[in-house]
Amino acid sequence: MVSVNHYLILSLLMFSIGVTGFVIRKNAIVVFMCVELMLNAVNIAFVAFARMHGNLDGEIAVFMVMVVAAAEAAVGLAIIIALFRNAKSVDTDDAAELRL
Amino acid sequence: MEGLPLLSTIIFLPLLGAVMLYLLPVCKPASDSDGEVSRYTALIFSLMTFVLSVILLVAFVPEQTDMQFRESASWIPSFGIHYQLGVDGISILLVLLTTFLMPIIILASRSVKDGVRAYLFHMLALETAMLGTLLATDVFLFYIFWELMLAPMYFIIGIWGGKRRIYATLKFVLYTVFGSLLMLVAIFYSVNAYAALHGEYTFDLAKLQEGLVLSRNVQIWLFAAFALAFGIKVPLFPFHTWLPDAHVEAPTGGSVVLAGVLLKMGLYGFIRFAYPLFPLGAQVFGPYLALLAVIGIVYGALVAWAQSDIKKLVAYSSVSHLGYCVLGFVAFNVASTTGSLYQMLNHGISTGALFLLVGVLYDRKHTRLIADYGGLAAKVPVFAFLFLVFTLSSIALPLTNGFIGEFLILSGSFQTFPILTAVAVIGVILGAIYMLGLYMKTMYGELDESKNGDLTDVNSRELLVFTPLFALVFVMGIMPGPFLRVMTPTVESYVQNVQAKMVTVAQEELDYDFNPAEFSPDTVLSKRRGEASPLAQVRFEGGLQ
Amino acid sequence: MANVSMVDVLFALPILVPSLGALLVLLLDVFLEENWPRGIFTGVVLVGTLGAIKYVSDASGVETTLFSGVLYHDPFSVYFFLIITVTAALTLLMSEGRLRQEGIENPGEFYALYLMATAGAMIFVAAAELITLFLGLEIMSMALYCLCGSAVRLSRSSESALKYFFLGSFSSAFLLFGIALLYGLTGSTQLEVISENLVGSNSFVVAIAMGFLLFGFIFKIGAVPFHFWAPDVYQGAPTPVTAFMACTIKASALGAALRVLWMLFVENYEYYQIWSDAVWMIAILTMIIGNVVALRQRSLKRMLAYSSVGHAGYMLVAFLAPMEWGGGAALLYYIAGYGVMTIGAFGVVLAVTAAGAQERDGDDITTFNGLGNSSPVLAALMTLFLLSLAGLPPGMAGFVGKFYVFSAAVSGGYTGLVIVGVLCSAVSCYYYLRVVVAMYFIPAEAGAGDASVAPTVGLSMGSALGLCAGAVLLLGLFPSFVYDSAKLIVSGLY
Amino acid sequence: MEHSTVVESAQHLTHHVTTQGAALGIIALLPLVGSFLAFVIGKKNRDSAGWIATLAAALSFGCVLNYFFALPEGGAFEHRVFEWFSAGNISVDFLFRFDQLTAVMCLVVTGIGSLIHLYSIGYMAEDESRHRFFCYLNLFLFSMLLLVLGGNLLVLFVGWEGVGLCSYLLIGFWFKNLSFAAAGKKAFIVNRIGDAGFLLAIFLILLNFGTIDFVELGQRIGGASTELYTLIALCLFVGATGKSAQIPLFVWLPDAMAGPTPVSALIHAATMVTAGVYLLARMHYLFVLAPLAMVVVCTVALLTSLVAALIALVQNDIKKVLAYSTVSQLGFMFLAAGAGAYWVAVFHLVTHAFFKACLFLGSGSVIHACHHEQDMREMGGLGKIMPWTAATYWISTLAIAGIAPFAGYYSKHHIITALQTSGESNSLMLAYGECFATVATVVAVLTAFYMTRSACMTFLGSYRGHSHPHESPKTMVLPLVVLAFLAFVGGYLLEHQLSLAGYLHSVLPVHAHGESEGFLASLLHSWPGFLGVGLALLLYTKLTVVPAKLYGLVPPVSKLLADKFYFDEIYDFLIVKPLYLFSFGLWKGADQAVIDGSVNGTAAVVDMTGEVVRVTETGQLRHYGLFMFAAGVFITIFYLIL
Repeated sequence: MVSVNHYLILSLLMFSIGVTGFVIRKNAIVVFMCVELMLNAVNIAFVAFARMHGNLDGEIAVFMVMVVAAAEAAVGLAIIIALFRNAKSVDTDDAAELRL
Repeated sequence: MEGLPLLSTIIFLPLLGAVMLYLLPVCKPASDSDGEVSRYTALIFSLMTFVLSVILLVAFVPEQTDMQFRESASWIPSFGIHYQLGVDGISILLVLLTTFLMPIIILASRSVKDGVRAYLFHMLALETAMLGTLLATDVFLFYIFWELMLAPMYFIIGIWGGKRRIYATLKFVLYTVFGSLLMLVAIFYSVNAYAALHGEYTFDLAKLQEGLVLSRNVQIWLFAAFALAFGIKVPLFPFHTWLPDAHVEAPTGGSVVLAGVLLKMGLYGFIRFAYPLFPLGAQVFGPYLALLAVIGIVYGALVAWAQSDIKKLVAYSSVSHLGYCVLGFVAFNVASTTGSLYQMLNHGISTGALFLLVGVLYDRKHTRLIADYGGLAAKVPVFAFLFLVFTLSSIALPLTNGFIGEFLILSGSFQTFPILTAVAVIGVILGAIYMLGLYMKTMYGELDESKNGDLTDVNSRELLVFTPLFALVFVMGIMPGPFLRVMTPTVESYVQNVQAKMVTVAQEELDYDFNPAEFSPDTVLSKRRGEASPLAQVRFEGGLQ
Repeated sequence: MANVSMVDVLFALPILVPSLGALLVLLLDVFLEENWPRGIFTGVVLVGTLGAIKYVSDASGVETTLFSGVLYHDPFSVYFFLIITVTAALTLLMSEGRLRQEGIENPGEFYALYLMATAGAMIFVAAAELITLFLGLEIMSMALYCLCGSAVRLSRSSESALKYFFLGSFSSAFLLFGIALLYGLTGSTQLEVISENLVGSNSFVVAIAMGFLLFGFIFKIGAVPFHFWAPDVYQGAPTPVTAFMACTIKASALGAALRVLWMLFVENYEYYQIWSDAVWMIAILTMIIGNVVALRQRSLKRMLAYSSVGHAGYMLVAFLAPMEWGGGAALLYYIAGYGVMTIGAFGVVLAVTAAGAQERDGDDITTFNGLGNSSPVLAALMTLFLLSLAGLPPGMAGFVGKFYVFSAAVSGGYTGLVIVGVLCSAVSCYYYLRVVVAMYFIPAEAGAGDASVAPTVGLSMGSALGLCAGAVLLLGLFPSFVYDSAKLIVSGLY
Repeated sequence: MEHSTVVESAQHLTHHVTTQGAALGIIALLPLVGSFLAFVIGKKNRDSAGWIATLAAALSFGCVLNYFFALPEGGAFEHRVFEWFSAGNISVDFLFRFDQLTAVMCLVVTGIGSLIHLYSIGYMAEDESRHRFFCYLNLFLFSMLLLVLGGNLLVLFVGWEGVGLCSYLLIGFWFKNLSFAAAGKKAFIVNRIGDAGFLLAIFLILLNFGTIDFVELGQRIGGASTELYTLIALCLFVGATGKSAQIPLFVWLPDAMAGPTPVSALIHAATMVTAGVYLLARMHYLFVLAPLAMVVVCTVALLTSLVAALIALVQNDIKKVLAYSTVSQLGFMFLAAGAGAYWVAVFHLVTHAFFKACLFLGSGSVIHACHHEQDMREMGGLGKIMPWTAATYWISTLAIAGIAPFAGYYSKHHIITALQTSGESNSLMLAYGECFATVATVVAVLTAFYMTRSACMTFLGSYRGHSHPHESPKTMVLPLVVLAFLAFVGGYLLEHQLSLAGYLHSVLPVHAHGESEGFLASLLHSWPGFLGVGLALLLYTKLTVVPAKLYGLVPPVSKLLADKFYFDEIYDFLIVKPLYLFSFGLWKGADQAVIDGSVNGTAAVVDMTGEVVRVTETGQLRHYGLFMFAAGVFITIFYLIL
């Protein structure tokens, strides 16, 4: 029987993968995907909890999060493009003019 | 005088003057290119303040030992903070010293060439802050004015100072702020302890003095915080190193006001706040403060001897002289405390005058090195004469003002700390050594014509600056009675009160001990759980049973 | 349940006005000529918002929530609405006519995003429910990401946007996970319900949830150890945006955090211990690191960023001080005081950094050399703001704010924390005064171009700075006016 | 003596019939006004200054005479000018008291002072700033009168410091010469060392007896421990050694000769330097209670007189000889005081004032004549050129030599007798009395010798100098004559006609002394004087080659004497230089390096912390993410879970 815990573990795993990717990857697009991955991991948790509690709050939350994720995609890609226009690179390591 | 808030007027009149400097069209740089009109405007305001403070002195009743001319208005009611003023025998003469020195400083501001208006603005603002510090009887108000003294002084040193002015002024401000912020914490603690006992917040000094009951251990900590703030300001050895830097770099007026009034604020703080609020802490710290004071006396004198810069020498002599004041106060009997207060006035006059004299030289030759002078007595006899008089006042020759203070201090503190005082007497010798050494090296010997042949004697304006100081040196040395009579009744009752507190509270000896664990939030939780009862009730009142 | 009454809509007007205003700006931008007065329009919208807030505050007799428990409608929200709107308006006022100088090429978008961020900030602070909270946060943040990058041709601007965007989303993901965990524990996203149901829950999971929530909030507040973005983003973003972030956004994040964390964990004594331990540590680190690192900065915006980190530390001290002894009220006061003095300081930076200086370290401290001579009023105002930030009279607002905060903390028994706080405060004097040193004590280098020329201060900038200065003085001289009402407002929370 | 007897006697000696309201202040005020006028008017008209000052001094002398004659036996005048200051348990009146001791002192001060003022008119006639000189001189008179008129220790102290100041100003009168100025400074500072002891004594007295009024103090004396009396007495004596140039603080006096010669006569011979003796006499009731202190006084005094006399033997500067002679004679006065014979000390003080003032003025006259040449080797044969000066100088030499019936004999003879009998009143002195007396006799021989030597070298033989000496003007000669007359008959008068002992017995302990001796006996008793004078005459008029040979006999000894036992060098090496180096080290080492270093160091540490922490700001997105995540995990685990 697949219990809430299993979903939670999956969610945590995805979240961790997202975090790890965020920390180790340099390509802005990939980093961005990792963030999306983290959001979706939370979505899984929400759905699982909603199921557990038997109310819809969690599922509504998921919709909201998806909307946010979509908006984030728009904003994020726009920013990456702007960066690319200025720096000719989407490598986050190159965007280190502001430091110290 | 009924109805006119005299103290507020005295405090804020200089500030009004400062603002007027910028509002009056005649003071605009366009119509007042050499700053002459500004100088007169500032002079008029500072003189008005002085006149008012003389009126205050006349109306003052020396026999009445508590605060007079009280003013009180609620300011921040939720914390029991009042705009509250008052003057008593301890503060009144310091107020007079402040208002007396300011016109002199403004008169002597001729040496400031650039930004006269701003200079005068800062000076007048500083006067307001100093007067507020002296007259505030609410701890919060006092603290505000106390901190307010910093900013103008910071600019005065920073803008019109010497080569290393930035270093000096930053050091001055940071050092002072460092001390006073810790004092702020102690103030919070006291106020909260009071609130815990009496169920209301108050920053009223009288109420705190009356109602604050703290155990010895707590008092030690709180007193230490206050002592640090005030000790830095005094400056007490070993917190004195900002002073020589600040003095050397400050313009003449800045040095005068720094030595004349600002340093006194530290000791005034001890007298007004630290001792009455924490008598047990004071009892414990008293001997150590005396020790530091005596070290300061001898040390300051010795180091002054080694200086080659006149201003630095006088600065270190201040360390030594303030050591006497502190020693006199912490010896804590009527004679020594009176002497200490008196010596504060004397130091303001004689050291202030010495800085003005150095300023006269500096204006002409732009050097403060002893080695650059010599044999001036022949060239500038009036200057030499004035220099001699203030030197003698500084080394406390009888019939000058310095002697009365020094004698009262030493003979008074001899009753409390005989050995330490005996050591302090060495300072009397050393004082003669470095001051007369300075005098000899600058005034006596052959005049170097090529260097100082063109030196001119003090002009009439400078003479006007020195005359009142000169007169006071002798008036206060020969007839100290009128001055002492203003302060002695207050000092007597003050010393009695505080000493009584030292005794009675020591007998009750609270069992509540200062607990460092209180620094951690662990204890807070448990206290929070103890239903709505204010936490402090557990902490402060518990000990009283 | 799903009844949306007219009253709800009316009471939500402070949020709706700027939101609609944002849409209108975008719409009008399409139809009107190139140079239509967008700034004035935005200002009108914000004034309208103020009117709406007035209306709401007058009407708020009964405490209630709007839209069936989505938004709070209480004095606390109103207070923050007010702070958010006023700081936003002040920032707008001072940036009037200076957008191009900052490299912002599309003012229409700028103003729309600006209003949107304002609305988001209000939702964030008023949310009575965690998903709404998240939405508010994202609305605000998303707009801000864009605002940071609104100087599209400046690589610094895009870089700051990139950093802010990624780190912001990163932290909101954590916040969201925390929300999910709480939802899992209690079955609700309503704050009040969660607070009730949390009692007796698995404290391990609660702790993790708390940690994740803290992550999110503290990131927005800009406290150590989640402060890394702040200096880079503050420096890179156009100055008006930086000011907006430093004041408006920080205020709203603090408001939201205060309400949420307080309701969830502090009121539940069970969790108070772990909560206070963690925040204690964070507060100390924030004060120390913020102030100490600021010592070494040459870029003024960067220095102010670290200073804002340091101030976040002081505010966390207030956070920690128990509310019934004035912690909350102190925080509310502090936010107000901090807001005006920071805007003022950034305003002067904005005025002094000349056009196009973004790329060339235009905010380097040497830019300020000799300002006291070339532009005495500006220098005097800057001095006032800096002294206030340092907590020294005559910068009264900052002084009284610190006074309230530390006093409350001492009442709460956090004397050690306060000692660290005041020491850091003493350290902070150094870097604030360094600017004063530059302005007054060091003459401008001859022929250094921008520096020696007196900066122009227009009517809008002048009035904004004047208002800020007035507020700094008045808040400090008559603090009871704000503090007493803050006390009342906070008393509604517990 | 029993403690109670001593106390009783002290109480008795301070029990005056006091008369209030006498305007004693006028005595002191006159010279003060004179000082002011001499400067102000003298500034316009230089010549008037001297006359104004002299007039003021003379008027003051007149006042003193007036009170002297009005003073009833065993009585005193008091003048409470005003309450000076009072705070707590300390209350000090500006109080003048005129009793027999004060009367004697005042007469000496104003009398000799007037003469020296008169003398100075001639001596300083050519000086550009003589108005300043007379201003200082009158100021000195004012201070000295405060000192002797003061009815309590503090007024005395005012005068005490005041004379110190005037001495400083007058020694450094020709301040363009830096070494003169330095001598003035040295005098002031060495005096200050003594003053510190004096101050401590005042504090101790105030603390233990609650008063500093001489009369009240005398009444309250008794009851305290001997140690306390000894401590107080020693502290007072430290003060006295400073002012009266005793070992170890005598080094300033020879240097003080840098001042104009009248100053040396007035301040550094006749009056100021005797203030220490006056102090001891004034506080006699404390000293008699401290036998040990008396022994210390005696020992120090004897040592001083011997050392100074030895040094004086080989000096060639006429004023230096007189200076060391003064130190030596002051030692004699302290010997008397230490032996308990205070009135004898005062006696010698008075006679010494006569002959030493005369000697100094005489030397001044010589120096004036020789155009400021002070080396006796450049003089000689002046007796013929300036007979008045020579005659008075010789009379005074005989007086100081202690040859009857000249003044010095009587006081010196009393001193030696007092030493011999000192054991009677002070058991500690029993063993040493004779010994002290013997050494004192030796010193007396030495005194006679070196003084005669100086007189011989100056006035006998033939002139060895290069200028054209001349006799001094009348204003200078007149005082010489008066003083010489006093040096001649003063001792006899005070011993037999005026009976100083009887006059002072109501204020000072006067022990019954043997009946007056006949003239022949006194001649017999002046054998040390005859011996010294004779020897010197022999060596410096007949066997003139011998002194040089003697001098070369044991070079180390003569060098030691010529170099004044290296006191200055030793002080310089042991105290002054190390202290200055210490100060310098304190400044550079302690103040700048340690104290300021730690202040700046703290700031630097904070600054460096900033620099170190700044390293985390890499500007790299990934790092920030990692840091944040790690910190988040850390906080969660460490605080929230653990």
